[in-house]
Parts: sequence; C-alpha cells; structure tokens
Amino acid sequence: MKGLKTFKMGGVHPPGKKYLSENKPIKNAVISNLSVVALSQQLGSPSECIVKPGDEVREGMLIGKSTGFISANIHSPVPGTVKEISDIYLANGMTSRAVVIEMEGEFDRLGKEESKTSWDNLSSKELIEIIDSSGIVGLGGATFPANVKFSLPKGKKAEYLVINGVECEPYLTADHHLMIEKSDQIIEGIKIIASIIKPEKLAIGIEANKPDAIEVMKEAALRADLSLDVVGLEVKYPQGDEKQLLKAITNREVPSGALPIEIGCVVSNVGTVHAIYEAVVLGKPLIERVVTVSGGAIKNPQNLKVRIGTPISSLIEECGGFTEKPVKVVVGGPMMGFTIYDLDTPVTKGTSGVLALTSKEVKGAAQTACISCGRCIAACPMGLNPTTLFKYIDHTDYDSAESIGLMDCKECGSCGYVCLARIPLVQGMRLGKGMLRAKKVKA
Amino acid sequence: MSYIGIIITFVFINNFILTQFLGLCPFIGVSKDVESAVGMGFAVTFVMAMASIASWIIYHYVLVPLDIVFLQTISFILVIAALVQLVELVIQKISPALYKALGIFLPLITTNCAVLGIALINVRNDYNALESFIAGIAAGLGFLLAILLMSTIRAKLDSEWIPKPFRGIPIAFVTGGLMALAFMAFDNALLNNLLG
Amino acid sequence: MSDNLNLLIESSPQIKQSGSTASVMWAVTICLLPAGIWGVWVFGIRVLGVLFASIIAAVIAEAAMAYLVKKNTIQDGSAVLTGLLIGFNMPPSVPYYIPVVASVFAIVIVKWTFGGLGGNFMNPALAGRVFVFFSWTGPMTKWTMPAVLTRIDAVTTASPLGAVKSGLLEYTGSADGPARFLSEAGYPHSVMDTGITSWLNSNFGFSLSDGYVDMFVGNIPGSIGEVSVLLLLLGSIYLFIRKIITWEIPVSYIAVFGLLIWIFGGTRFSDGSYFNGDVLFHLFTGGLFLGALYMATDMVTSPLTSKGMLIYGAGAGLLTFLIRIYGSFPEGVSLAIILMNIFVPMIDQYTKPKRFGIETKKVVK
Amino acid sequence: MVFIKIFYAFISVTLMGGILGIGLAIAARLLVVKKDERVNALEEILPGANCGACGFPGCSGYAEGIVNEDADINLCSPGGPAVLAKIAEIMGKEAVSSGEKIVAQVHCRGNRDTSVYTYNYKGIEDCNAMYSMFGGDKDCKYSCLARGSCIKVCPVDAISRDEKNRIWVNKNLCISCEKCVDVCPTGAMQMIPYSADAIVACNSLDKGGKVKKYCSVGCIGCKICEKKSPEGGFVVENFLATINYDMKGDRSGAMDSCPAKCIIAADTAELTIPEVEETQKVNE
Amino acid sequence: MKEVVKTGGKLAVICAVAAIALGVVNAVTEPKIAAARAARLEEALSELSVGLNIGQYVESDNQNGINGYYPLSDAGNVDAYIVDVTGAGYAGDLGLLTTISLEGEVLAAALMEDSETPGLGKEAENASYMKMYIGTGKDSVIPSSKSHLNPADADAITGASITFVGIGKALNEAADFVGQIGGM
Amino acid sequence: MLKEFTKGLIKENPVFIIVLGLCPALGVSTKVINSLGMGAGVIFVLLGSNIFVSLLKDFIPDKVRIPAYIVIIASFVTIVEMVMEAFIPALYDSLGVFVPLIVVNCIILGRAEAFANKNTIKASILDALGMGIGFTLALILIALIREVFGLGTITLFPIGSFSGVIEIPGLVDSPVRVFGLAAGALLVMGFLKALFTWIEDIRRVK
Repeated sequence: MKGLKTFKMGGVHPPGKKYLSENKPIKNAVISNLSVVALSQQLGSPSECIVKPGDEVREGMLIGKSTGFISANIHSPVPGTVKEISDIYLANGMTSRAVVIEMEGEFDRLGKEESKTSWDNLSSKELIEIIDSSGIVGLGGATFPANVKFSLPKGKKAEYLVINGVECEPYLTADHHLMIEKSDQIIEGIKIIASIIKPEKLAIGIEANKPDAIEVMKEAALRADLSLDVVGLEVKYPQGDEKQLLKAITNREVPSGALPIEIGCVVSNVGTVHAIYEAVVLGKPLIERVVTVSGGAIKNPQNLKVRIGTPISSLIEECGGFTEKPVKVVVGGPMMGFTIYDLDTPVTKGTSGVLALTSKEVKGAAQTACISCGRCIAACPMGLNPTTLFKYIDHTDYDSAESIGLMDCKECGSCGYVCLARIPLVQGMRLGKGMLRAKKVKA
Repeated sequence: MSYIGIIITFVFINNFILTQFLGLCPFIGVSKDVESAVGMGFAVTFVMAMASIASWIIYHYVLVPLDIVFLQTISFILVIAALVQLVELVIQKISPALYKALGIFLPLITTNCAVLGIALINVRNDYNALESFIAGIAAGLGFLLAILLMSTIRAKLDSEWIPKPFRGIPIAFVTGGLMALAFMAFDNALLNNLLG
Repeated sequence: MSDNLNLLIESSPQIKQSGSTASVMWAVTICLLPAGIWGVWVFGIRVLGVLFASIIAAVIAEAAMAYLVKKNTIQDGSAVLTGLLIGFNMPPSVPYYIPVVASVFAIVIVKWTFGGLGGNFMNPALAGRVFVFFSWTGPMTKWTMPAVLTRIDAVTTASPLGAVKSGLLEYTGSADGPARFLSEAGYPHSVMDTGITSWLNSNFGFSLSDGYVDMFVGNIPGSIGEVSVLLLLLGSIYLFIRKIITWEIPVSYIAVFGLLIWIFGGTRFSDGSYFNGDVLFHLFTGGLFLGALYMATDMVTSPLTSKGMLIYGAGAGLLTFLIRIYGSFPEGVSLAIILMNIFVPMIDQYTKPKRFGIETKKVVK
Repeated sequence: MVFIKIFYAFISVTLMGGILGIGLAIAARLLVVKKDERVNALEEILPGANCGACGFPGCSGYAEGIVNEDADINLCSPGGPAVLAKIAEIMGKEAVSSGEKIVAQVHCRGNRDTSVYTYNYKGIEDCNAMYSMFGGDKDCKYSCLARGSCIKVCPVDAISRDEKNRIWVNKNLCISCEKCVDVCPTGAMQMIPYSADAIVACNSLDKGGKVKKYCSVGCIGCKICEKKSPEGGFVVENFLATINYDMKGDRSGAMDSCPAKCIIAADTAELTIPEVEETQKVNE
Repeated sequence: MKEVVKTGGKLAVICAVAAIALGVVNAVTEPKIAAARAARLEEALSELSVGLNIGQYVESDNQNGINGYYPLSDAGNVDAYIVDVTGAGYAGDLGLLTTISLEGEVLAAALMEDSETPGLGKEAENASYMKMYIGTGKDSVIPSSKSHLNPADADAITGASITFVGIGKALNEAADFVGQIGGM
Repeated sequence: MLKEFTKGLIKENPVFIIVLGLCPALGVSTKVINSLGMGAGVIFVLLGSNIFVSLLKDFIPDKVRIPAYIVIIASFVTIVEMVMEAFIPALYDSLGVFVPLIVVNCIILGRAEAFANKNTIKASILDALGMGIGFTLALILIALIREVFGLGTITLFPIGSFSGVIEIPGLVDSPVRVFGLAAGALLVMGFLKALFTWIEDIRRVK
C-alpha cells in the first residue's frame, strides 16, 4: 500500500502472529464463579474499598471509590457476596488490595435488552461526570483515567482528536475485532468525546495489516456523517504509542516529559471509545473488556469479552487449555506485557491480552556481555541510547542515566527485542526510574 | 624545521605523554572526567607556551651572554614556578569552578615534567623564539589531545566492569599503553615524507 | 495449575529477535573461512599451523581468564574469532611463537583487563598484531611468494606494498604507478592473470597492466588471510544480508581511502602529478578489505550510531592513506584502525541520535 | 675568570629570585581569594571514603557543608566518634556523640536449601528489579533476595556472598553508611550495634504456620527465646522476634533453643566469610 | 609593602646562596666535562683516522647534511677525510663521523648521536653495525637499500630499514662531498 | 622513628602506591643501570632538599614556599647533573633529559611540601632515604621487567672482567621489543600497579 504514514526514528518489526486469532469474532466468556476485583487497576492512586466481607453486591454496583485527582471508580462485575478483601499480586508484579466476590443471584444487565439514552443535551461537564462515575480508564494498557484526560487544562485547546486503532503489539486482535464488530458504536463514542473536547480535526490511525478495519471504519464514519480521517499506517512497532502515533498522523512531536495536549492533541484508544459509548449511551460502567487469548501454546486462540476480575486460568481453559507447556504466560502484548507465574491472577481493566508462549516464540537465550552493536540505539523510537543508559543503571549511577533521558523511556521494548546480548534493557530502565523516583521521594 | 613540522612533531610524533613520558602525573590524575581534562589540557598548553617564551628569553639574553648556561635548570624552573603560581591565582580569581575541578593539579603543573621538558627541549633543539613558542603550544596541544582522548575512554570504562585490581589508575596506564602502541604509527618518516 | 508449570518470570519484551552475540561471532568466523582456506592453498600447509597456533592460544587464554573471573565465555566465539583474525594478519613464514604471543596479548591485556568482551576499547586482534609487529618487525615483514607464482617451494620476498615502498626510496625511473613499477622490477604474474587481463583489455577496452587479477584473487605475497579480496568480499555478502555489518564503515573507509589515493597516491612516482593514484592497486593489497570489512566493523570497538560510523570509517581511511603513503610502514590498515578505536568514545559523545521531543517548538499558538 | 662567572650567576639568579618573589607577593595580595582554612582542615580529617552517608556529595562536600551551611557535625558515620571529636575541635562545637558504632547485617538466611521459591527469574541481578516482580522469587516476601544490590552499593566492599548464596556483612569493614539498608527492598538488611552478640536472622512478619510452610529457618514467633533468655531483650511482635540491644543480658539460651535456628551468633555471619573463601580455594 | 619586600628578599637570599653553590660546583666540574668531551671525540677520531694524521676541523656550508670535515693526511698528502655528516633517522637526526678515502671508499664510520629505538635503530651504535658499509663506495655502491646487501646482512637490518637507509644516504652524501673537495 | 624510613619502601611506595614521579620512572627504566643511576640521583636530591627544607622551614615565607623549595631542589639537581656529566658521562648520556627533570619529579617537591616542612631534620632524612630507596627499588623492578623482555639483557655495572651485561638466553636474540618502548612501559606500570592494589586489598581484608 502506498501513502502509509509512520514515525521516522527507530522502531522494530516483530513477527505479527495476528493470524492466530484474527478471524475469531468476539465471544462472551464464561463468567467465573469467583471474581477478584483489584482496587488499583488504574494509573494513579488506588480506589477506596466501600464494601466489606459479607456485603451483597449487584452487577455494576460501585465497590471502589475514586480517590484523589488521578484515580478511578471500580464496579462489581457480577452480582454476589463479598467473600473477603485480600492482598494480591497483579499481573504487573505489584501488590493491590482486591475484593473477592462470589457470584450469586441475578444479573441486572446480562441477557437483558439494553436501552439507549440520548446524550445530545448533555454538557461536556456532565459527560465527563458520567465517564468518571463509570470508572473508565485508557484501555490501551496505560489505564490513565479517561475523565482526567478529557478535562483539558485551562488555556489548552485540543486541535486534534486522534483515535488509536493501531494495535501494534503482535498477537493482539482485540481492538481489531472491536473495530470490525462495533464500528457504529465507536463512531458514536468518538462523537461523544468530540462533543467534550471540541477538536478541529478527527483522525483514527489503523495499521495497514488490518485493511478490513480501515474499510469498516471508513464506511461507518460515512454512515454517521462524521468527518473522520481514517489514516492507514505502516506496520511498525511501536506505532501504537501515542507519541509515535501523533508523529505519524500530525507530524508533531510531544515534547519530552509533556502530555499530548501540549501540542494540541488528545489520543484515545478504540477500546476506551467503545467503553465511553457504553457508559454514556447504555449507562453501563466499565466491568468487562475484550481480551485476546493467544500464543503458540493455546489450543484455540480467541477474542473474549471478559468480566474484570476473572482469573486468567479460566480464560485459558475456555480456549481449550495448553497444547504444550508454555515457557511463559504473558498478560498484555508480548512487547510490553508482564509475565505471571500464578494463573489465578485476575483480569484488570488494562488487560488487553493473555498469551501463552512457547520457547520457540520467546527465543530466549542466556545474557551475554554488551558488544556495543548499536542496534538498541537504532531501534529506540525516542532517540535514546539504551546501552549507555543500562550501563549507568547497572553501576547505580541513576543521575547520569537521567541526564541522558532515562525519563523519556516508555518501556516499549524495542531495544530489548533487538538486543543481541539479551540484556534486560527495559527492566534496567524500569529499575532506574524506580530508584530515581524513590530518591526524589526521599529528598 | 618548518613550523608545521614542529606542530606535527610535538602533537603526534613526539607526543609528550605517549612517547616521551612527560606529564604523566596529570595525565593519569586529571583524566577521570572530560571537563577537567579539557581544563587541565588548556591550562598546561597556556603555561607551556608562556614557559617556552620566558625560558627562551632567559636563555638567550641572560644565560648565554653571561656564560652561565649551567644555571638553565634552576632559572627555567624559577620562571615556570612563578608563572604557574600566577596562573593559579588568576584562575582562582576568575573561575572558581575550574579551580575546584583542577584541584590539587594546578600546583602540580609546576612539577609537570612537560613544562620544564619543553623549555629544555627547545634549548636542545636550538629553536628560535617563534619556534620555541610554537613548540610550546604544539606540545601543549599534544598533551591536550592525549588527555582528552584518555578522558573520553575512561568515561566509557567507568560503565564497564573492570576487574577490581585494575580499577582506577592501573587501567588508565593500560589504556595509555595501548594508546601509545597505536601512536607508534606516527614517526619521523611520516613527517619527513609528508613535508617532502 | 500453576505449580507444575514452572513459568519464567522476565521483564518485557517477552519475545526476542533471533540472533545472539555468539551467532554474530560464529557467522563472522565462518565468513572468514574461505579466505583462510585460500591462504592455506597458496602459501602451503604450514599456514594451517599458524592459524591453529593463534586460535588455540587465544582460546586457552580466554579459558584461563574466564576461569579466573568465574564466567563462561568460551562459547561466545569471540576468542576463536580474535585468534583467527590474528592468524589472518600473520605472514605465512612467521615463527609460531609470534601468533601465540599476539593472541595472548590480545585476549589477556587488550580484552580481559577491561572486563572481557564488550569492555575493551581497542580491537584485540589488531592490538595483538601491532604489538608483535613492533616487537619482531623482522619476521613480521618477511613474506612468502604464493605457490602459483613460483611453481616451486615458498620463496621469501617483499609484499607488493613493501616492495613499492622501499623501492621508491631510491627510485629514479619513470613508472607512473605501483603496478607498472612492480612489473618493471620483475614482479611475477600468474598465467591466469595475464590471460584474464589481456581478455579484459581486448574485450572491454581497458588498459590494465598485468597483476591486478592476481591481487584481486590473492596470488600475491601478503598476510595469510588478507590476500584474497575476492573471497573476503564473497564472505562479507552474508554478513551484509544478516546485517551483522552495515555499509557505513566499509563504504566510508574505502571511499575516503580510495579518493585520497587517487588524488595524492601518484605523487610519489616519477611524474609527481595529482589525480592519478592507482586506487585498485592500493585497494587490493595490504589487507585493506580484511580491515575495512571485518576488523574496522568490530561492533565493540566501533561507534554506535551510523553518523559516528561514517566519521570513524572516514578517519580510518585517512589514517591508512597517511601511514601507507607517507609513513614508514607499508600497509597501515591495522594501525589506522586501532588509532581510530581510540577516538571512538569521543565520536560517540558527539554523534548521539536526536532525542524525540527535545528542542521541538511548541506548535499550538 | 671563575669568580666573575660565579658573580654573574649570583647576581642574575638573585635578581630573578628577588623580582619573582616580590612579584608573587604582590600578586598574592592583589588576587587573594578568601578560602576558609577550616574547610581544608576538615577535608584532611574526614575519612575520604566519599560514601555520601552524610547526605553531602563526598567528604569535601561535607567539609564545606559544615563550614558554610552549618551542617550537623555528627553526620559522618564512617569516621565515628574519633572524627566527630576532631571536627568539634576545629569548629569549636561540642561533640554530641552518636553513640556506639552500628553496623549492617542481613537478617535472613534462607536459600535454596531452606526456602520455597515460586518462580523462575530471568533478568537483572538486582534485588529492586526483582522485587518489583511479585516481591521476589521466594515465597517469603520479607526475605533477603540475595541478588546482591547491597554488595554493589557498599563503598568499602564489606558485603559478600557465601557459598550457599547467602549474604553477610563483615562488621569490621562496615562504615555504617547505611547505603545497603537504603537499597534493600525487603528490609532484611538492618543496622545492629557493633557489639551485638546475636541476631534474629529472619525478617518475616507472616504467621508462624505460613512461615513454616515456606522456610525452615524462619522465625515462627513461638516466643521460646523470650522465655529462655529473659534478660536478652527478645521481643516477639507481629510473629517476629527482635532484640532490644539495650539489654545486655545473656542470649545463649535463646540461641540454643530456637526451634527454627534463626537466632544466630552475630559473629558467625562474618566468620563464615573467610571460611568460604578457603573452601573456594580448595575447590579451585 | 615591607612584607612584600621581605618575602622577595628571602627568596632572593635562597637564590643567591644556591647560585653561589652552583657556581662553585660548576667551577670544579666544567673543566672535567670539557676534558671528558674532548677525550671522547679524540677517541672516536683516533679510531676513524685509520692510522693517518688528523688535520684541523673545517666547517662546511654544504646543504646536504655535511657539517664539516677533518682532512687526514699521511706525510703531508691528504689521503682521506673524516666527514661530519647528519642523516635522517627513524626518530630524529643521526650524527655520523665517517672516514672516506679520496676514491670514495668508506674506511670507517661511527654513529655519534642518535635517538633511535632501542633494540632497533639503536643497534647502529654498535661498531659491528657499520661493517656492512666499510669497504663499499670504491668498487661498489654504498648500500642504501636492502637490495644492495647480501641476504644475510639484509636479514640483520630488517625492521630498522629507516635507520639503515638514513645512514646509507648520509654516507653517500659524505662520499659525494669528498668527491667534490677531493680535487682541492 | 624507623617507621619514617620503612614506609617508603612498600606501604607508601612513591611509585606504586602514591603514584608520583612517573615520568622518570618510565622514561629511564629501559635498562637496570639507568634505574640505578636515576635512583642514586633522586636519593641525593631528595636527601638534600629534605634537609634544607626542614632546616629552613621557619625562614621561608609561605607565599613563595613553592619557588623556594624549587630553587633548593634545582640546585641539588644541577649539582647532580654537573657531577654526573663530569664523572660518569655514559650514564649521563643515556639518562638524557631526565636528569634535569629530576627537578620536577613530583616525589621531591611532594616530600618537601608534605613532610619536610612539617618535621624535624632527623625524620626528614629518614623519610628521604626511605622514599628515595623505595623509588629506586620501584625503578629497578620496572627496569628489570622491561630490560629482560625488551632487550633480553640485564645491564649492571661493569666490574673487572664482567662487562656488566647479563644476556638472557632465548630472549636476547628476539626480544619483545615493545617492552622497551613507551607502550610497554605504560603497560608494565599498569600491571605492576594492579598487582600492588591487589596485594593491598588482600592485606586490608585480613
């Protein structure tokens, strides 16, 4: 295809592997008996638990209240009783308090006809309130609270609203299918966001490996009479990162350390847009999301619509279990996702995929010494020098690392992917950032 | 020898550090980071140029006419000592940061063999005033080049896991040794052929 | 369910590109082999002993050092490659102790005092070679005529560059370039060379003098692995495809060197004019291709970014030219490369990639 | 002739010396920069380890800090009371001794032989990096992760690993800079008095039953130590025994009778280090 | 101000004492040094004189590195010259004294000053090094290239060919020079 | 008191531990004999300067301290220079420019500044002897390594029929010449320094 846009600097081409689940329509997953709803599912401060063991909860009932400026509400995904409130490890390796709910009683929504409400007369403030109370966060993986994102800071104007339908992570097809199956809903969601932030231009970026999605979105926009620029993008990782996406579509660079609004842009993932549609039009809080279950060790890869809090083991079971022993089970995409060792780890709002990878896919090897091949530098989309950064961090010289741009690293994994010596570069960046943050807190 | 010849000689071929062993103490001591290495390099260059001129004047207008050439060492070093102390005072006054970075090494320029070395070598080579001055600058630049390269390499080595007994000064020597090995590429034949 | 899976916990990215340090080292080693086999073919079976001596010494030194620091580094292949390159840079008639010393120096002093693979700032193989070159200049500059040219046993001779260099010191004749000069001095050519040259000259209208084909194929005296430009080039094709070497260093090196030779290379001959240097002669002799393709491109000791690599290659080209044409050493590739190695940290400092989102003007308002 | 030469020498060198001397004296007066002599004096007496325990960048930074920023004079833990006294003398302040020298020690001795590990880790050999992944690969989230971050930050190489992959601090080399304590993510590295005879080599706050499941040398909070050495200052809180080192009583009863053998003589820790090196040498 | 003068004065006093002390020592050693130098030159010349009488040193303004010469005579007739010639070595100049007969034959040569590499060019300081030049020039060329030597000698000078060529060229210059002045 | 003497030998060896006086240490250490000559010169100058600095410590004004010390040192160096040229010209030639450069040998000024101007004459003499001998020993060690490998010989004084040159069989015919050159000197120094650091480390842990 000609005329595809992309970002200039860095980037890698990992094998897409999308074919595993590309042709599987979204299927509602079996709802597990026990839901473990974590209270820190969003970026920012954890939600405050407002139920106690023994309490009865209903489907969609608020159980975790947003605390502070950057936080989100959390709702019960199922009707039932609160069994206990415990500490668990999330897929990202962090601890979180969690509400364990035993399913019981009747669903309020499941299987019922959904009634649409009109939102035409709602002001942007009211819309943001709905989004806030529905607990919507960025579903692309960053889990940034959506209401905060759409409350533009004073004096800032959104020129562009860019919808992120790139899904550049290999294996994942959740957004792809969402776009194909729910295009009209997404278009309406875009309209809702547009009415909140009132941008001059609307665009959606979709990678060229999803031609059907590009087509469907174009048609849907035409149907809804929305002037949406559907931009085909070159297949290159990390095209789906908002900074790279904006560079490709608007040719603007988000300044180091700043948010997209700094250059007049707001970016939102298609999954988030769909969730906003459901919240505003159907009045449904964020209690389920689409998760791609895939990987070489999964018998029957699928795209599942999953309730938040479902244990990952139950998803794997639903996809037919393992065909062979996986080397690792990854939550999220293979480039930025996290490995887990406990398959009972629950699905959270940020879980975009569950992958069981075989050793052939992982291509693991022992770490050796850095031979300064420079591939990580060529791969880094942020123009950083990962090898030097890592060396500084390895020598506990975090300040030097910061001085050459450690904080600009967004852990996309491009450097680690190409590293010949199999140096855990991304982990190093994470460690360095963590130590710097700890130092700043201390100081 | 032409002026270009003098410059090439002292910067590359007879690089004071890498072939003549002059000025090793600051070379090892102040090459830990690039900024102070550059500062030291320029300070040494300046002092060497001044010392070359001053010693030439002393030699040709005092020592030779009075036939007391045997006093050259003592008179040269006196002039250099005074010069260095003056430079030290001036730097301390105008750039405390540079003064701090160069630390104890500024007084050590006095005892930097390179400075006295250039004065003595000028005499041995029978240079005239301008030649002496150029030789002084060139030798200083040679020092600057070596210490600058050394400091960039050491900055890189800082983030490598050097075996413990080698960390610090020993690895600096080994690095210097390998640099000297490479600098053997530059020799008089190169100069002679290049300048015809 | 999770108990028996014994899952791996690792930081992202969870998938890796194939390839490893070891695979790079072995790929380079294998690509060098044809040229090495050629060396054995033209200089006799003794050469095999030299190659083995240097490789075995390098591996043993590596094993000893790895044992001392309790690391297992033998299988990364870097020691074998270093040993092989040292062997490649030895004259065929070299006494065995010289490659052994070079290998040990390379591994122990140039590599391991800096912490092993990746820590060294200078190419170990070349530093080892330069060390023994200056230590035993005599044996290191004694060359053997290829079997093809003598049709009998190995005969000691001067390398083409050496012959030109020392010959020019007293030259008063009128040859316009090194190839002609050598022909005048009675330098032998193979039958194949004269055949192909006359075929080229008659069919394509060239006016090549005899000898270039020999130089290209490797029928000239020289270091074991450097003589066959043809096989070195063939081997490098795979490395280019696998992206183990990139174009920047070889191209800038050869281009700058060739350009300078063309401009100034002829001035040492009788007519002393510019812009008539014999580029082909200088490219095909003195290990230029071995250096530019396989040794200057050593990842550890070359710059990180492509801009840096261009500067580095150009610098190496300039220095090779200076040393070869004006210095007292006939070839100059190894010295030029280790000199540029010294500059690499500085080049890296001034050729950092442009960081995303830095120095961008704010677009809004 | 000879005398004329000596005379010339005398005159010229004397003149040179005199002029330069006077010139320098004048220059020194014109260009004088005031530098507090006390900074130099302090720099001289500070240990020069540049460990940063005082919160200043290195010893000379601290020296300037004391003189120019009125920093506390008892911040140099490596120097101890001796340096404190000297600083006090220079600054004319009263020395407030910070008490006995304290040293770091690892309060955990679990390893592959004794403890349960939950996953296979691959990544940076760094405790904090590992801790951010499910709190480390041991089931016990309070334990020493043994990835050696403390070894890396120790400015005096006082910390080493024994042959069973446990980490110990050599108290004679420790300079009390507490960098290891800061870097340790689980809190297994704690400061104890130099004279401490025993430590509770466990840091787990889990209940006894849980500890028993995952570690054979973990404190189960059985309180036997409290009973056996009533004068030893043992306190069991949150299922973990700790020692109040202000109590100087006998602790051997507790050491002998601890069912998990997690109360160990503080010296054994560092004593094992030379032994370990011995065995390593034999192996080599 | 008094302080300043006092400071300068004290330094001057130290200098003065030092100068006098040095002057005295110099007075003792200077003649010795001169004598030693003369003795060394004497020794070198007597070896180079091949039994002839050494004449007065004549300075030369020849451009080809010839600094001067001593005529050597036997019974009043000048038979040969000791030429003081400077050649270009690997590292710096080579100061040579060489005895050249009127026929242009190298009778003797000595390397007086050099800064060549120890173990390489420095070998030329040994008297044995010069053997390969001695006797050349009359019937054969004075060697200034490896091709002029027999293989055994050529092997001996490998690695130090610059020194070798430098000496060879200087001797050739000296021989040419003798050829020019020989007719006088 | 003896401590002032012995500390210079190993514990505070000027070359290997304090790392001073490198230029002559590396510059002249091509042959053992040169090291001996240089060492003797340095001991003499160090002794003289330490004595005089110690004597004059109250007379010398602080502001011109360094020039004054240097004048004292330079005087002794010049004496050494002249005496050496007069009586052992061969050695003088081979030491070359490094004889006058004893003036700027950091050890001498360093000892004057760090020791002699604070201590008694007796202590200063012992200090000078210790440091001087330590320096000489270090030089001999470096020279031994460099000469044995770089030239295949050990050059000492000629005594009687003994020419002063010991030839090492095997090495003398094809020595590792780089050891005799600048690169070799720096490398040898680096490895010796590492050796001393290593020994020091082992001692410290014990």
